[in-house]
Parts: sequence; structure tokens; C-alpha cells
Amino acid sequence: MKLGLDPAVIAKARALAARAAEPVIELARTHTTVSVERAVLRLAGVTGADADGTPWVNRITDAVREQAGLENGVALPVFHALNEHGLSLDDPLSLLAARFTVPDGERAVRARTRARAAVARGIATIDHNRAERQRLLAKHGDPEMPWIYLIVATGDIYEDIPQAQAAAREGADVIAVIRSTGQSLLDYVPEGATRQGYAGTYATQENFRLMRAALDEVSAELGRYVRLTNYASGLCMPEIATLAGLERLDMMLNDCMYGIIFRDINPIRTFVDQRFSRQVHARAGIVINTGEDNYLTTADAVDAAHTVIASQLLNERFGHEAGLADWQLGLGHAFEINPEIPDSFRLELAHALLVRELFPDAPLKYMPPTKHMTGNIFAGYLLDAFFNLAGVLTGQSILLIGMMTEGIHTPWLSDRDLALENVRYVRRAVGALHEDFVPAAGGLTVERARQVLSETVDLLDRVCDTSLLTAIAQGTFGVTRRPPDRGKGLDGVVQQSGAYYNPATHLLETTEENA
Amino acid sequence: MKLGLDPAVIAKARALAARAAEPVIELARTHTTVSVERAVLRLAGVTGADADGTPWVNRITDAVREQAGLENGVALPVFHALNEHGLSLDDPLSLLAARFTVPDGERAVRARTRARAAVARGIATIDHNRAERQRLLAKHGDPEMPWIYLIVATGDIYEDIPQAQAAAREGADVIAVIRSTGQSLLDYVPEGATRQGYAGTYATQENFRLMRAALDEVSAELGRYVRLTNYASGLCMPEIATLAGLERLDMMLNDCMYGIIFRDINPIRTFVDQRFSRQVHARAGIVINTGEDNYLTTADAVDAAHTVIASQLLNERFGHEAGLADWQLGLGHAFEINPEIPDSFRLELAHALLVRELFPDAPLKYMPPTKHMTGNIFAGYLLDAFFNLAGVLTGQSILLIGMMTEGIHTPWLSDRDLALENVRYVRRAVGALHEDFVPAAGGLTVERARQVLSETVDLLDRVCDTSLLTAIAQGTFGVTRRPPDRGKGLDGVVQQSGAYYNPATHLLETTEENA
Amino acid sequence: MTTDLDTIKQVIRPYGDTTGDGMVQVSFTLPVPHGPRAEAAASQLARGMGLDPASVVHAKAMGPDFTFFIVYGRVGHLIDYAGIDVPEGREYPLLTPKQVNLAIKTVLQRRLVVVGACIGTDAHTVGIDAILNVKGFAGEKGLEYYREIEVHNLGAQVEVDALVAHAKAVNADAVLVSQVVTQKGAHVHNTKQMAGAFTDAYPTAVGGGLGRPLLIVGGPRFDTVTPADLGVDRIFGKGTTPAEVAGYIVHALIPEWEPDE
Amino acid sequence: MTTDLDTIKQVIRPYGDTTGDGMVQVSFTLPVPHGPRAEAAASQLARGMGLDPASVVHAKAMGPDFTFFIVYGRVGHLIDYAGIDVPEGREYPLLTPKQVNLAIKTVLQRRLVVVGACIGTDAHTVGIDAILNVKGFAGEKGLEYYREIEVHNLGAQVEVDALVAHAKAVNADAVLVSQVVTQKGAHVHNTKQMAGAFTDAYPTAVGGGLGRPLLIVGGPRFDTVTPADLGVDRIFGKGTTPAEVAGYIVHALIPEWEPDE
Ligand code: B12
Ligand code: B12
Ligand SMILES: Cc1ncc(COP(=O)(O)O)c(C=O)c1O
Ligand SMILES: Cc1ncc(COP(=O)(O)O)c(C=O)c1O
Repeated sequence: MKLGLDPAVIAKARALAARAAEPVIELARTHTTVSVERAVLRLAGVTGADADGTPWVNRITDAVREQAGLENGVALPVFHALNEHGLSLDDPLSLLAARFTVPDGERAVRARTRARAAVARGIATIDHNRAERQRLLAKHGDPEMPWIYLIVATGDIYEDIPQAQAAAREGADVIAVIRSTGQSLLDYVPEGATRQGYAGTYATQENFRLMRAALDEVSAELGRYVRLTNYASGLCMPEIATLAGLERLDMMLNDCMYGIIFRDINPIRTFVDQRFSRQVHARAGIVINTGEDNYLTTADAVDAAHTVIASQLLNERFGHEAGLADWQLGLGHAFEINPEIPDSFRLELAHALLVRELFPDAPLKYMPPTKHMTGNIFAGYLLDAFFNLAGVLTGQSILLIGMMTEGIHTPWLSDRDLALENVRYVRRAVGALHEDFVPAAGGLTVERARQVLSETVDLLDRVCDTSLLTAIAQGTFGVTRRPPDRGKGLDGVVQQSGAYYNPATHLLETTEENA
Repeated sequence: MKLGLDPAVIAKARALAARAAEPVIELARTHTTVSVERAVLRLAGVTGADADGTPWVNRITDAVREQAGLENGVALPVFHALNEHGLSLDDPLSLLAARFTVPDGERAVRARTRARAAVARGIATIDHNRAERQRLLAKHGDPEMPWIYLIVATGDIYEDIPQAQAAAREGADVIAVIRSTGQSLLDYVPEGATRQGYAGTYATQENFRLMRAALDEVSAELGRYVRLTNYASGLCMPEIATLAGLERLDMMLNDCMYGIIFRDINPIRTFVDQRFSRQVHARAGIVINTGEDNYLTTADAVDAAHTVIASQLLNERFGHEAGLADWQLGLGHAFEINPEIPDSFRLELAHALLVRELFPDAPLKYMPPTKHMTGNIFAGYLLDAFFNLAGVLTGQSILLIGMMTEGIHTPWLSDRDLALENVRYVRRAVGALHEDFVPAAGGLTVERARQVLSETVDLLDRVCDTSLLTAIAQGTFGVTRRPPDRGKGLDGVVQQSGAYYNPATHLLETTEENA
Repeated sequence: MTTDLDTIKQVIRPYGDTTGDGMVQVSFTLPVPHGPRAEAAASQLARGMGLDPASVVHAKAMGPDFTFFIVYGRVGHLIDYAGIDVPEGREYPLLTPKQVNLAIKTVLQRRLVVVGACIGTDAHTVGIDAILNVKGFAGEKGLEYYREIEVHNLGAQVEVDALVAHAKAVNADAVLVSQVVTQKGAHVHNTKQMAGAFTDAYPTAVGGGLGRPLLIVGGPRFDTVTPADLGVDRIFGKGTTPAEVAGYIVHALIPEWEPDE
Repeated sequence: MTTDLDTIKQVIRPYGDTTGDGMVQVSFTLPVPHGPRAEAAASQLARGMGLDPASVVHAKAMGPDFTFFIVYGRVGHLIDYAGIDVPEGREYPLLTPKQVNLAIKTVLQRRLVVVGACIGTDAHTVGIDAILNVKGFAGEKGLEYYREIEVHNLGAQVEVDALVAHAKAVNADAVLVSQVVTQKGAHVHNTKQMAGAFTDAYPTAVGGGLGRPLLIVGGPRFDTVTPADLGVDRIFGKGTTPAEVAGYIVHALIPEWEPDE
């Protein structure tokens, strides 16, 4: 520990974060959302879409809601209907023909048992995928950290695949397929392989499958398991988390507040969805990546440094509560200080080292400069090099590799190749230089870290007083105001009844099997 | 002192260097060269050239040599002839019509007195320029170190000037006008403003004057004194050193062995010339830059690291003997380790810090990567950034700014501008990071520095045994063999007679006035 | 300095290190495996772009199917610099918030209504917020700070129909739209769609401020199109400041007004 | 992989992130002050090079008189990849030193004489030394290491006349010349002058090895010219290894010889 932080202060920060999170966790425990319910159906084995491309899970959930309400969950009405009419989930049309009611007594028990069994099969697939990942990691080998994380974003899965494979061959350990700009606001998950996305490719079960298969292929070729990442975010967070588990994705962007702040999604909707998603991720052995880096694109990286730490502590708390282990908490932060200011690099080192020392067991995700990247690709290449250097000097776990063209376009093949040359040089040239990096006691590095930590404690203190929802409404994070009664997807939130039944949460909360 | 080097070992290295240098100094004391004698005439006020462009100093020196021999120097025969025929130096043609003989008795005394007075006027000009530099430094301000050193090399002094001014405006503290490829082998100094050089611009008194005036102009504009550098190197080293003093250049590339190794100039010629040049530089308050960096372009930067240190100790010794103060010894070294090898940056830090700690009072000149710069301008920009970082972290004094196009062409205006953006970012971003750079005891950095120092001692030991000239003949420096009886310009070397008289050395050695 | 340059330098060429040398740098990827043939293809392309001689200084295989190239060379192209009619810079004076407020108050005699949004799926609000929010940009306060301007900032990912509806509802004088995502021409496509919707919604309009709101679009990468191409009244690019926008709005909607010094 | 690519991809375009998108990057300096007009000039040049659309993503004033630009854009140029006749790679087999020595011994029945130098004012000997010195290059020993080759390395800054004289004096079979400095076309100029001098010195010669020594030139930046342009027999570029040179010399001077495996 190079910063000599005061353990008492750290403990205090954690305690405050837990207190601030508690009411929100209670909210999440007592509510459900259309997407949570659709995720249950996906786990139970419902797949596919109707002729207009509306997924059956949406059709069914909407029908249930209309006819029986969602406060009891979809499981009971749906499986009751199956029982009554002797149907199976492979035949959604006939199911939709049926009328949905909430069973009681003996019929409720039968419905519950069948639902539980169906969902258990889905979870079994997730468990199997987790085991399969372990097998492949053992077989192909697990790259040592920092992992090199690269983005592909052509909008066309069939262009993404060769680019992802090329990136892997050039040294990428993790491939993220970013999503089409609009997807996070879609209240359904598109179906099938897609070729038309804007600035990203749609997250679909089939696209997940295709890319994972392509990466398994290169993993074998390279003798190094290449991880796949996508975004459990937006209105379908729970379903995408589920699909990630079903298709053996390895990491997922998943934040407790990103959707609220950057997609104007309703806060309560988001908090309910993220809890379920994280329970699934926990079970799937997926590493989540949180999105604190984004705050620094709308707020100033120096002024708002403490909001990043506060948010990480909240994400940690929500994650633990949902069953995630420390090794699954890829807390995010970023190298976003204005390069024009004095000591910018030293301040970055202070921030990065602070995060490292606060979360020693978390696979930290360090994001490259974006906000201050301009059309000057040479300046960009330089800034990315110093990001790489900061990452290596402070022992970050996952490095998202910056592109010199960040200020211009989504990455080109050659941008990615040059970016990899950049980080390869830095890692090779610098070696164990961190040995020689010893922040001077009382020096700028140490003092800055101390200051940010104490500002964090003060902030969390205030949050506890006013409540987290109020703090969000006041624009505490990313200087963006998001009141709890506004935002997209609020109508998809439903308060649970006493009889609410969700076989998935039930199974996930009881039979936790986490490393 | 971060490396904890053993003072006894350092002292031993210096003692060995002094011993190795001694016989060569003796050689230089007892010989003269055509260029030394021409320099005397220039100090005495001879300027201009004949119709074919042959400088009068060459015509006169050749005539003297032919008619009276050079072993007594040019001063006596020339001023004797002036006395005899009542001529002045403004009329070289009539002088050349006269017959040169070596005077004796009373006439020798008269010749000597007049020669001494004439040369004293030249030295007075040099003294005046030195004072003028001090005045302008006080007036415009002296930039703090590290000084940013930039090269212009268009071949046309009138293109060089705007480029130099542009570079100064963008932050250059020192401008070097590199010379046309062929000049170092010319046994005369061209005259006038020149527009046709290959990969460099001819060093002429007029070009010196034009560029110094242009830089004085921007210095005033910028409120920062911008230094001018050229090359006291090649066959005319003593004359160019003299012209530098007469035109108020501020630094000069001047090495005891560069010409031998990289221009195949005869070793004895070089050693005689460099001693006189350095006496002039000492008087002119000029900072010299030595050329050890060049060794690493023909030898490997790791294997040959100790040859750089050995050469620096020799340059230091020769410099001190010639009257240079520590603040005038811009010892050269370079960032030339193959970027493909592991720990390359850490090794560079070890080398750079070693030099810094061995020569705490010398204005070290740190040279950027050249050998491993390729056509990949992005990789080049990155490597230059790490060079800049090493320079700042190890407290180098003068940074020659690397060009991303080093592997392609001589610098373009935009290359230079981007290079300055690079170093400006690094300096600003890193600030006082050197505080946090504390090489771990027993770590790679410290151990490597120790190793190089001890290899240096062993090498100097061997050099003392075999003599420096033999070592050079065996290819010790820059893996290039240069025997003492070979190489260009040997015929210009003359052993001094007992009656040898050189008013310049005489004045310079007696009336030293060094800060 | 500028002026005499303009008059002197009728015709210019790129400048490497000597006037008239015409030197440029180019880089690109070709979808072919690296080898002598690929390098030949690279020079062929460079020559096609007018580089002659063209020197392929760097070629790197990116996997088995692609090669990256860096080429330096001399282009013959001449630029008739004097002939370029400068793209209309600012065709109106910059005003202080005080002047803007005065203009609106004096002439309109009511607050001027502005509606802003990121349309389509674009969620990049930093740019439009920089123009609208009190906080502003580059030290200038945003339009919300102007007493006489009423700002409705609808935020991100606003549907065009919703935008039109809102503009009508509040009687917008000007509609400010931001587009930052340009992949697959999204910014151009969305802007045209928006302009079209306003034309349909205001069939009798004869122009910006004449029967329909002034349509202003902004974003960092609109430099390849003209307002006419898009069907809007004005485009603002990278580095725009709020005062430039306010000044334009007054100029466009209250042309008669003269700021008295 | 290579082969079917060649057959499939008849016509190719630059590749940014999508097949056929034609995207390239360009940078250059214009000798004009920064401003809207300069940016317009930059796009004009880019369009002249075939970029359409052309987006000026970066413009930076370098002092009052110059501006640096970075431009991205799409070029329409098509490359007829299949149509490119691959520049003759190695038209001869690589031989081991053993084979080379054997060839010389068997056919010439005397040592083969090679003279090398950097001519003109060029002092860059690392390249020629890499080919000639025992130490060699990239793990291969240089020609001095070949028992049957007699090497005269004259070093740097050798006058052409001195080179010719030396070649005659030692009856050189091949003359190897290095040119690294290319500024103002120095390398081309010096090489032509050298070739000319040999033609004059061997008036009756009909070619390399036929009445005059084989003329070989090398250096990193000869990719813009052909041997014919220069009047030499062969050019070697960046990354050349000694074995490539030895193999070529045998091939050119002892064509009849067949290495038996
Ligand atoms: C900040 C940022 C984000 C933030 C946005 C936060 C927010 N609330 O705005 C977050 C992290 C959420 C984000 C997300 C994404 N982003 Co983003 N993002 C950026 C980034 C880093 C900076 C943009 C910015 O804020 N610039 C600062 C502002 C002040 O400048 P500006 O927008 O140009 O605005 C100025 C002028 O243009 C003008 N102006 C702009 N609009 C208007 C409007 C009017 C009316 C007027 C008068 C003037 C005006 O005035 C402003 C002030 O001068 C850029 C990269 C970069 N360095 O540019 C990428 C970038 C814009 N993002 C990009 C992408 C692809 C995305 C994603 C789609 C990626 C993904 N698939 O997940 C997502 C999804 C977002 C979505 N649905 O649209 C790409 C766009 C590529 C392209 N050219 O198409 C970029 C270029 C990065 C890259 N190279 O890939 N992003
Ligand atoms: C090393 C070096 C020097 C050393 C040379 C030491 C020596 N004894 O050779 C020193 C420090 C002395 C030096 C000095 C100068 N240099 Co210098 N130097 C370089 C440098 C860094 C590396 C060159 C090198 O050694 N490459 C490694 C060798 C192995 O590669 P190569 O030469 O290409 O050779 C290979 C092939 O080309 C081929 N080959 C080459 N020759 C031959 C010949 C034959 C017959 C064959 C078959 C093959 C062959 O085979 C070789 C092995 O694969 C380059 C920059 C760079 N990174 O390229 C600048 C560079 C070449 N130098 C340059 C300049 C301008 C100079 C100076 C003139 C500057 C000055 N005015 O002071 C001086 C003066 C030298 C002179 N009079 O010529 C410029 C040339 C610009 C241009 N394109 O015109 C360069 C490009 C740097 C720059 N960007 O400004 N330099
Ligand atoms: C945590 C998190 N979620 C999601 C996303 C992607 O946004 P969207 O949900 O619109 O795909 C990001 C963007 O970087 C992110 O950081
Ligand atoms: C010490 C020294 N002298 C001189 C020169 C320049 O060479 P030339 O003398 O050929 O101009 C250099 C080249 O870098 C050098 O380092």
C-alpha cells in the first residue's frame, strides 16, 4: 500500500455506502419490472419472436399484465395456463390464446413446481456455461492481468467477427461489442443476427452466440481464452444479463446508475433491474464492469473525482448484496483529466492508485481518455500512451485500450492495431517499473489521494442524510438531474404483492454457488 | 543521489580517464594544424575569399606553409611580411604577393607584438559577445532547464530562418542548424549566405550572423533568449569555433572523437583541433555538446553503454584541460535501446540517471531515439514521448526533441510542431513526478547503473594500458576502427618547432577569464 | 499579415520543409495480405490520389487479410487560394447578453422561445447543454442565462414528432438540434428527417422565422454539408459558443435591430 | 488464404471498418494562416486527392503563416488488385554461403571480387557494412565471411572517380554502393552519376558482368525508382540481408550454375 491511507477512514466510507444503499435495496426487493418477468420466461425456456419481431416473452408478459396484473409475477399465471390447457412453452401462440389468471391453493402449488423446474433448467444451462468457461480457461490458458480490452462497433455482426478475431490475434484479451445507439431504450431484445446498427451492433442472443463461437475459435488458435463482453444495461438489463449467462459471455457492463444518468431511465426501474441482473451475473460467474468512467465525460475529472469513488462504493455494496464476489466487481474509473492542466498525469496516478488500494481484490476496469481526445490523432496516441503507463504503474486489472481516433469515429481496424502496438510497447518497455514508483510522503500524489477520499466520505455522509434517490435527483453523479418519478420505463415497474412469486430469484437466492 | 553509487569507484573512473587522456593532450600541445593557423588569422581579422571562393585564410596559410613552413605558426611570417611591406590584413592580395619568411631578433619581436595586438582585438570581440549574451539573457530571460533543442535542416538559410523562428515561437529554447552532409570534409569554410545544402545548411560566418540576428528578433518578441547552435566539427573545427565566438553562437557540437569515428578524420588532426577549439569556446562562454550519442547508432545501446560513459569522462578531462568549466560541458548521451527488448525504458532510466549523477554540474545533452525509428510515425511519436519522459524523470538539461519522421526525412515544419506538442504535454503532465521516482534498492534500475559504471572502469583501465590511440584503432568507440596514421586531414598536421608562436593560444592560456 | 498573404499567395501547394514542395502524408488499410504485391497496390492508390513520387514508408500486416500503410509523397495539386470565397464566417455581429435581451425586449416585446434536443438515438447532450445550460461553454453563459430567452431543453433521444409537437405547443421561435453520432451518416439522415417534419408541420411557412421556427443544427462533424443540403437555416460546428448562437438568432429573427454602441 | 484472396478480390478499396468504405487519412501543411478560408483550402486539396466527403478533423496554426491539417475521408479510387503484376520479388534462389562459395569456385575458379562504398557525401555506412562486414545483419553473416568472395569496403564519402579507379585496379566483379541520404534526391543523383562514370570507364561493356562490373545500389528509400532509371543492375531496399545479395550476385554473374540439392 503506497498511499498509506487511514483504514478507519476507509471503513467509514464503506459503512456510509451500505447505509445509503439500504433503502434502495429494500425497494428492489419489493418491486418487479416487465423486464425482470421477461427474464424469468427466458430462463424458463421461452425464445423467439412473432412475425413483427416482437419477442414472445414480451407478448406473454404484456398479456399476463393485462389479464392478471404483474404484482404476482408472470410465473404463476403462465404455468397455471400451461397446466390448465396442457400446453408447453414451445407453443407460445396457443399459450397466448389462453386466458391468464392467478391460481391458488393446489393449482398454485402445481404451477409453482412446474415453473421452478423450468427455470431450474435455465439456471442449469448457466451453471454448465460457467463450468465450460472454467474448462476452456484451463485448456487455453487465462491471460495475466492487466487484460487488454478492445471494442468493436461496426454495426454489422459479420464485420465485427473478423475484426474481433484480428484484435484477439494482435493481443486483445477481452472483446466488447458495443451496442447500437438506440438499443438501451428498446423495451425488448431484438432477435437474430443483425447487420444494421448505428455506432454499434445490436445485442441479441444470436449475435452473442456467433461472437462467442468465433472467439472460442481464436482462443483455441492462440492458446489463450479470449473473453467476450456486452452491456447488461438499458430497459432490458435483466434479460440481457440472462442471455449473457445462457451464451457464456464472460463480462458485462452493468452499473447501478448508468442507465439513470446517461439514458434517462427511471431510477426505480433501474435499481430493480440491476439487482436481478446481478443475481444472474453472480450465478453465471460473470465479471461486471461498472460505469463510473462516464461521470467524467459530463463532469470535470478533478472536481468530480470523489463522486467516482462514492459510486464505486455503492456499486460494491449493491453487488455484494446481489451475491457478487469481489473478483466479479470490475469497478470502472477513467483517465479523463484535462491534459492542458499542470500535473495532470500525476493527478491521474493519484486517482488510479487510490481506487486500486481501496478495492485490492476487485478486477478494476480502467478507461482511457475520451473527453479530451480531439481530431489530433498524434496528441491522442500520446495521451493513450500515458493512460497505458498509468494503468501499468498502478496495477489496474482491465485496460480498455484507447483509440487515437476517439474524437473522430468508432474504431477502425488500423486504429485498433496501432492502439495495441501502443500498449504492447508500454508494457514491455516499462516492465516492473512500479517498483520504482514510490509516491513521496506529503507529495502531490499522496495528498491528492487523501483529499479525494475525504471528499468521498463527506459526500456519502450527505447522501445518507438526503437519501440516494434525492442525491441522484439533485445531479450528484455526472452533473445530471434525474428525479425518481421521471424517466423512461417507470410504467414497467410494479410493486410486488404478498403472493408474488419469482422462481428465478428464489432459486438464485437460495442455491447460491459462488466461488 | 538516487542510485547510491560508490564515490570511490567514481573517483577511480575519473583518475583513469585523466591518465588515458594525458599523452593525447601532450600531442595536442606540441602540434598545430592548418585549421588552427587559419583560425589565428581569422582572429587577427582576416575575412573574405578570392574570386573562386577560396577563403583568404586558406590562401595565406598555404603560401606560408609553402614558403616558410608551418612549424613556427603563421603569425610570425605573416605579420613580419605586413611590417616589411607596410601592408594591412585588409589587403590580402598584396600580402600574398609578398614572400613569407620567419623573422628573428628584433623583427620577430615586432611581428609578435603586432600579431598579438591583432589577435587580441579578435578575442576582445569574443569577450564582447559573451558580455552581450549575458546582457540579453538578463534582458529577455534565461529559460529554465531542460532546454528544448530543435534542429532545422532545409539546406537553405532563408528557409531555415522562418522555420527556426516558428520553432522558437512554439517553445524551442535552442536552435541547431545542421550542416550539409559534405561540409565536415571540406578543408575550408565556405563564405556568405548559402541556399544549397544537402540534408543541412552550410556553416558560414554569414549564415551564423543571419540566424543569430533572426533569433535575437524572436528572443525579444518572446521575452526568452533563444540559443543558437552549430557544429565545431570536421576539418575546420578550430575556425568554426572561432566564427561561433565572433558571431555569438551559444552552444557548439564539439567532440574529441566524433570526427575520427564518424567522418574518418585523422585522430591526431582531430585531437589537436579540438583542444584549440575548446580554448576558444571556453573564452566565448559557449557550451559544448559532445557526441557520445552517435556511438549508439553503430553499436548496441545496451552492450556499448559503458563506452558512452568512458567517452564522457574523456571529453570532460579534455574539456577541463582546455579551460572549459563544468557548466560548459554538455555531455551527450542517447535513448537508443531497441524498443523490442524487455524493460527497455527502465534500462534507459538507469543509463540516463547514471550520467546525471556522475556529472551533476554538467548541462547534459540527451538525444532522442533515432536508430530504431522506422516509417511508422505513430510508433515514433510514442517512442519520442518516452524519451521526453525519461529526460524529465532523470533531470536532463538539454533535450533534443525527437521527430516522428526520424526514419524518413529531415524534419518538416509540422514534424517539429508535433514534436513540441509532445514534449510540452509530457513536461506539463508529469510535473515533479521525479519525486515519486525512487529506484528500488537492488532493483533493475540501480543494479544496471552499477554494472555500467563498473564496466566503464574496466574499459578505461584497458585504455590506459594500450593508450587511447590504440583503443580507437581497435574500434573501442562506435565499433569503428580508426588507426592514428590514417584518415582525412593528416597532412594538415604539423609538429611545432621550438620557435612556434601562436598569439591566440598564448592569450587564451594566459588571460583565461572564465565564470 | 493575413491580408497581404492573401494577395501575395494566389496559388499555394502543401508545404513540407520547402516552399512549393507539395509534400503530404497518407495512411490507409488495404484488405489484402502483406507482401510486395500489396505494397505495389498501395503505391498505385497513392499515385491515384496524386502522390508522385509516392514512398511507402511503412507497411504492416494486420492479421492474414489486411495491411496498414503509411505513404509520403509529393502532390501536384495547386490550390487557387485567392479564388476560394471564404465560407461565410460570422455574417452577423456578436452581442452581449445585455444587447440580446434588449433586442428581444424592444422588438418582439415578449420572451423569445427556444426548444433544444438531441434527436434520434443520439444521447450526446454535452454539446447542446453547453449551448443551453446556464453553465455554458468556454466561459460564456448558456442561453438559459438570457433573461429574455425562454429555453426548453428536451434532452436526449427525442423523437422528431415529439420535438415538432413540443415546438408547436410552446410556439418556438427557434429549434436547436444536436447530432454528434455520425456513423453511417446518422447525423445527416436524422437532421433531414427533422427538417422534413417541420416543413410538413408548417405547410404555409416561407422560411426560418417566417411561418416556422428557425431551424438550427449543431455537432462536431457537419463540415461536409451545407444548411441547404440539410434543409435547416444554420449549422454550427465544433467549438461553437453560446454567444455565437444567440447573436445568430437575433440576426435571423430580428434583422431590423441595430445594436447601438 | 493469400491465393484465393488474390483470385476473389479482383478490385479493392481502402478499408476503414467496413468492406468497400474507401476510408483514408491524410495530413499536410498549408502555407497560410489558420482560419475558415484555410480550412476550405484544405478540403479543396483533399477533394483534389479524391476524398469525398472529406472531413477536416484537425487544423492547427503553426505560427502566423502556416497551418497543419488532418483530414479523413472516403476515396472513390479502385485498385485493380488482380491486374497488378507483382514487382519481381526475388528472381533467383537464396543460397547458403557454402553453395555460393562452391558456385564461384567451380565456375569462376578464382575468388569473386566485390567493391563497396557509400558515395558522394553520404556517411551512412551501417547499411553497407551490414551487407559486407562479417558481423552481417539479421543473424546472417556478411559477404566478408564468404571464403570465395574478396571484399574491398572503401567506407564512406567516397568520390565516384576514386570508386571507379579502385574497381578497375582490383578487377571488381561487382560494385556495391549505398545511398541513405535522399534529401533533394541526393541518392538518385549520386547513383546516376556513378552509373554514368562506369559507362564511360568501360566504353565497350554491354552490361553488368559483360565488360563491366555488376552495379548494385542499396538504401532504404529507393522504392520510387527502377534500376533502369538509375542505370544500375539491381536495387536493394530496406531490410535487405547479405544472403539476398550474395544469391543475386551468383545468379547474375554465374547464371549457368545450378545449385544441386
Ligand atoms: C461524452 C461522450 C459520451 C457520453 C455522453 C454523455 C452525455 N450526456 O452527453 C457517453 C459516455 C454517455 C457516450 C456514450 C456513447 N457514445 Co460517445 N462520446 C463522448 C465523447 C467522449 C465526447 C463528446 C462530447 O461531449 N464532446 C464535448 C462537446 C462540448 O462537444 P460537441 O458535442 O462537439 O459540441 C460542441 C459543438 O459540436 C457544438 N454543438 C454540438 N451540438 C450542438 C447543437 C446546437 C444547436 C449548436 C448550436 C451547437 C452544437 O457546440 C458544442 C460546444 O462547442 C465523444 C468522443 C470525443 N472526444 O468527441 C464520444 C463519441 C461522440 N461517442 C461515440 C459513440 C459511438 C457513443 C456510443 C454510441 C457508444 C456505444 N455504442 O455505446 C454511446 C451511446 C450514446 C448514444 N446513444 O448516443 C462516438 C461517435 C462516433 C461517430 N462519429 O459516429 C464518439 C465520437 C467516440 C468514438 N470515437 O467512438 N459518449
Ligand atoms: C545511424 C544514422 C546516422 C549515423 C551514421 C553512422 C554510420 N557510420 O553510418 C550518424 C549519427 C553519423 C548520422 C549522421 C548524419 N545523418 Co543520419 N541517420 C542515421 C539513422 C538514425 C539510422 C540509419 C541506419 O543506420 N539504419 C540502419 C541500416 C541497417 O539500415 P539501412 O541504412 O536502410 O540499410 C539497409 C538497407 O537499406 C540496405 N542497404 C543500405 N545500403 C545498401 C547498399 C547495398 C549495396 C545493398 C545491397 C543494400 C543496402 O541493406 C541494409 C540492411 O538491411 C537514420 C534515421 C533512421 N532511423 O533511418 C538517420 C538519417 C539517415 N540521417 C540523416 C541525416 C540527414 C544525417 C546527417 C546528414 C545530419 C547532419 N546534417 O548532420 C548526418 C551526416 C551524415 C552524412 N554526412 O551523411 C537523415 C537522412 C534524411 C534523408 N532522407 O535524406 C536520416 C533519415 C535522419 C533524419 N530523418 O533526418 N546518421
Ligand atoms: C455501464 C455502462 N452501461 C452501458 C453502456 C453502453 O450504453 P448503452 O446502454 O446505451 O448501450 C456504457 C457505455 O459506455 C456503460 O459504461
Ligand atoms: C559531436 C558532433 N559533431 C558533428 C556532428 C555533425 O556532423 P558533421 O560534422 O558532418 O556536420 C554531429 C552529428 O550529430 C555530432 O554529434
